Amino acid sequence: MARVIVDVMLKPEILDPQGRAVSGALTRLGITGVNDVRQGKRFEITVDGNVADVDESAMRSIAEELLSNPVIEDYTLRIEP
Amino acid sequence: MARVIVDVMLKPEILDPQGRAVSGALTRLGITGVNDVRQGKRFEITVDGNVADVDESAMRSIAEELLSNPVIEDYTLRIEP
Amino acid sequence: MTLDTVTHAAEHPEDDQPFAELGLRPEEYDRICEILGRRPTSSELAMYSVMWSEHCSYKSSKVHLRQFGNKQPEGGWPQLMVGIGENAGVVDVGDGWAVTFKIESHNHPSFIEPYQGAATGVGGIVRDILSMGARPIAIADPLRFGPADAPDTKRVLPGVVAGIGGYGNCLGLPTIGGETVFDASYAGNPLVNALCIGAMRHEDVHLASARGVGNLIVLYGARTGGDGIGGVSVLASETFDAEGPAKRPAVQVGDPFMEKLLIEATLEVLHTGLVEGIQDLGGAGISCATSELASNGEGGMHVWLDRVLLRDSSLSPEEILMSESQERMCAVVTPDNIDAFMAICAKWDVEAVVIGEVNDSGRLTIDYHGERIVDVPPRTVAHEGPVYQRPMSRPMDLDALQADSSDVLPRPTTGAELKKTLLTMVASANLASKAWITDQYDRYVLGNTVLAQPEDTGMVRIDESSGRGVAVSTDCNGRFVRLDPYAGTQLALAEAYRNVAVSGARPTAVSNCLNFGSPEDPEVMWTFAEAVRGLADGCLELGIPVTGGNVSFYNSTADTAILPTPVIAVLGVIDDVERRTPMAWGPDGELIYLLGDTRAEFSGSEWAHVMHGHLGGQPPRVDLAREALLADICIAGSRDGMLTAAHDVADGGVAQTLVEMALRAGVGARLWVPDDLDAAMFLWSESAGRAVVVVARSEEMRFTDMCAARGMPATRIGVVDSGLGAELGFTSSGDAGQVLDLSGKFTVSLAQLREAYEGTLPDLFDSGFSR
Amino acid sequence: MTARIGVVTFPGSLDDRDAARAIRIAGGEPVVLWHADADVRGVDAVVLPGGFSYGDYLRCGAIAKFAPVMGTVIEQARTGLPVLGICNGFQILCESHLLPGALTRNDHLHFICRDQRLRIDATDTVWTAAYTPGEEIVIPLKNGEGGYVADESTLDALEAEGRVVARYLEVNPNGSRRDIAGVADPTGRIVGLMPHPEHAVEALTGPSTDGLGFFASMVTSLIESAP
Ligand SMILES: Nc1ncnc2c1ncn2[C@@H]1O[C@H](COP(=O)(O)OP(=O)(O)O)[C@@H](O)[C@H]1O
Ligand SMILES: [Mg+2]
Repeated sequence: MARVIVDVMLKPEILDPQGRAVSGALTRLGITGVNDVRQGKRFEITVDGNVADVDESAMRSIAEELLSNPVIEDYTLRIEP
Repeated sequence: MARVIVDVMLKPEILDPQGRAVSGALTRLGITGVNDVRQGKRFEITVDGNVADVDESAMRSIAEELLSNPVIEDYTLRIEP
Repeated sequence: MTLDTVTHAAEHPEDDQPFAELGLRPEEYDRICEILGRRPTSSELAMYSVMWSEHCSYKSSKVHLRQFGNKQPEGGWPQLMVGIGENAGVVDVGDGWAVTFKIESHNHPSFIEPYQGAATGVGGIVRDILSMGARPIAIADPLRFGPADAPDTKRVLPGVVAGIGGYGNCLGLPTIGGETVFDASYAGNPLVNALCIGAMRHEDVHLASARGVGNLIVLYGARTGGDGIGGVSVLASETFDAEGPAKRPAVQVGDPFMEKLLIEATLEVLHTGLVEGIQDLGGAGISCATSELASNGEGGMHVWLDRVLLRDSSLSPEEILMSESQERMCAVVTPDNIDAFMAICAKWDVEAVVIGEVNDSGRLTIDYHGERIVDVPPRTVAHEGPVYQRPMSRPMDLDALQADSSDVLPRPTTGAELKKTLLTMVASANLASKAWITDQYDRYVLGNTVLAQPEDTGMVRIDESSGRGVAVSTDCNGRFVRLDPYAGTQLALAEAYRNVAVSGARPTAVSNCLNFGSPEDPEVMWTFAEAVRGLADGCLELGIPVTGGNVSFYNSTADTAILPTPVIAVLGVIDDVERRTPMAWGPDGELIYLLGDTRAEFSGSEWAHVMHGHLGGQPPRVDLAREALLADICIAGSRDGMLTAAHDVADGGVAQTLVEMALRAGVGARLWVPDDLDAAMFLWSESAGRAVVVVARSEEMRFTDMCAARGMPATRIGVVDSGLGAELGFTSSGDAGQVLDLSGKFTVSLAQLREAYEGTLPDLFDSGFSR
Repeated sequence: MTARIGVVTFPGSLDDRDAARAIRIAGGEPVVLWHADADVRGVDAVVLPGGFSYGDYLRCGAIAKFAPVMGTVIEQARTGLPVLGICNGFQILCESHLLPGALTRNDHLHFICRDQRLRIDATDTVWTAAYTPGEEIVIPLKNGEGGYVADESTLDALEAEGRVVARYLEVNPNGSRRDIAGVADPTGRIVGLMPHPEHAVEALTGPSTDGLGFFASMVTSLIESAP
């Protein structure tokens, strides 16, 4: 079994109300030194076979077309054993 | 600047309807070999100072009390430069 | 980085400016130079280009829209408190209450990013209403998509619906109506229109103007980021050196929670009397807000642009001026009140900063870190933009199209054919239940919703003690408009008017969202002009003013324009919501009447579309006097307690009306075809000016006498009949044993109808994974 | 004797006015409580209303539990202050660990607003005493994250102790385990409910007036227990 991890985050220039809400909560809780919080999505896809068997380009196109919207989001993808 | 990354995923025994929907979409797109999909949240917290300055225990308690709900979720935390 | 200051511009007339990339024509650029007596600075160019865009200046539509103001009764409109021109018009609805409502389009953003596009569409219209001093009380969402089974519709529709729900639900506004229409012409260019209604006391009406020398301009709400300024990056890249600015997103992301705080903070500063003038920030952001406030005031205004709180510190001054970041407002506050104003913002966790001051210079001046970057006469930016008489020509294919009537298409005749047609029609995407969509909208929040989808109209109570309320309905059959834009637009007006009236409210005012193709296409422009003429004439005849609206041009893909879609919203007033007439018919034995005349009018109908894929002929005849009479009768019937139910007849004809009434009630009926009609004509013709009403036996004489006296044809077409031994009522098993029986033709069970009616949208959209 | 019932307004609370209206119609006196104020003004009971506190961007109710007012509510609830959490309020009670379990994203992934049939299974709580055991009611439901989850032993214990206050009938609208729509703490003073009784107190604006019982139960209990 291999695991494909796709992290999807809003592009840095896009407003992230979720991250802002967490940021606000941290401030109210008295946590200092926090500069910025961004909240995104994490997908863990378990696939048959081992790392070498994973069709990375297929996975990339899924990450790009299904799991994220390139207009507002960036993704990173990695394959783990 | 250091970055604290917190990944929050539903516990394995909790139904993950979002992961299930992604799974279904993959099948409809003709992608085979996918065993399971789980969807969670990823937080990127940028803090002042460098990695050594980060108060990890404070961050862990935030991850546990604010960023995740231990009744249904697990988290992992790591600190990156 | 070099800052293009006013001095620099005056000294360097030779600098090339990318006006064409910003959408300005050479003669428009020349006019700016003439107004200023020099070339504009890049910041001024940014302001003029966006304020003179079609979207902000209405340069192609203005000459036509004037009719809404010009065609009015002698002495003006009695119910109108604030007319066209303000953020939204205001209508007197009695007892010291005023209501404002408006629709706006967010079509293009919703195609690119359906969720955020639709969400920010709701956010924008809500701020428009708020800026009149009103508390937003309800929203509605007229939507148009490509074919229901098209793959792209599966991407766009769920996202749009989730976005409207996500924003509206979180904001705490009930969604009480809307439309969902599928047509191939909208593939690649869906229409996402959003309507908001707000209510206030007469004395709370506020206008957007900056008066009083020394008064302060406060910008409050979300911070300013690089949202929606793709276009102006051209300027930034000219002014910035080699590395250039970060890439700017064209898509805006909404923050409904911030908007909720903005609403509460704004209403609190308004009600404590802390505000002299107020303005929302929508398209064109600070450029628009400052120039409009200054232009509406009598003096001038000065702005310190570097005081604007930024989300992204790399923004250039041009970009700050243009940013379309959401959830921001501007207020004019006296120096005496500024501390109290700031305290209320702080209470609601809303950031606020003084960015400017009213003065008597007659100019709008803007400084950036001590340097003058804008010095303009504000009216020339906000109100004296270019105005075009675009060429117009009647579509070449219109004669041929109108000659190709649907009335000659083969119609079903046997009982079996009729029944099969009924089930097909009821299950077709445009007629099928929209519950899959509307169940994603909170219709209960605020606790004043009296009617909501699937009723003819949305209705909300505005005064708990008196029961006074307002109703709103939006409509447009774009096929009718395509066949005859003048008549088709009047049919849209008539339908919205009728929907409001059948529920017992008195239609009072009109708003609109005119969705068309390119104004540079003379055929589109002619169609647009005819639609506006039809609407203005229709409103005059019905005695209800247009209070505002929105024009959305350039709705086309490749070279095909969408069906011309002037969405018309009618607002009604009801003195006591307790007397509203719902659509579900009542108990056994009540009598079902069809009001109005039925003719063979199938052109542009849903029947021709679904059963024959045909579009041609002349739309149904328009008779606005008849519509007004129908409204009077429905309102009288409600006031005098004669009607237990009413439902208008429109898309899908009488058949659809009856099915919806039966399914809403869970109770069947025995029906018959009137003597002079063939069954298919009775069931599916879309003649206008009709409604189905339900009358208790004890009221029958009184009701039919009233109709006869007033010249309204009333034909008994059936009786509510729960069937032998079947259980009555609204329980979940209410359908059991219930049938619609069309005497001598066919019998169909409600269970079968419900399956057809309710299954379609879930089958199409349930499986979708939406981001 | 008046029954003074506090309604907390968090930033993003939406149904606070409706909850106050419901309390008034039931004969109680609604008292406005503000999130940033730790003082609960000596109220006899508290309603945590529906809405999207702090936008609910992180997790529903996750941020609200840290509000100053919640410090007091949590402390007093542990010593007997009756609390009813509706929808977002239920989520806040779970996040605050005053009630077991958690509320997760609806299994069909959509926000849903519908008139929901419920069965009242526990009538020995201070918020449900006005109902008869097994009574069926129809009140609005509207949520995006209403799927009630808890581990099997917690669910078993809730059922064994009669702490399942209400269950969904006909349709399970959000994938809640064992059709649970509401639960109570062991004392029956703290109740969380996903559907909205405050939207069913007037025939004109709700699908029924079935929701009134929750507020009437509390008002009656306060008046009866008055010295
Ligand atoms: N997108 C939508 N949002 C809200 N309500 C909708 C939407 N689409 C349809 N509806 C509602 O569904 C019902 C039926 O719509 P429609 O058939 O267009 O009504 P009518 O023909 O009477 O104008 C109406 O109550 C309408 O408000
Ligand atoms: Mg209707």
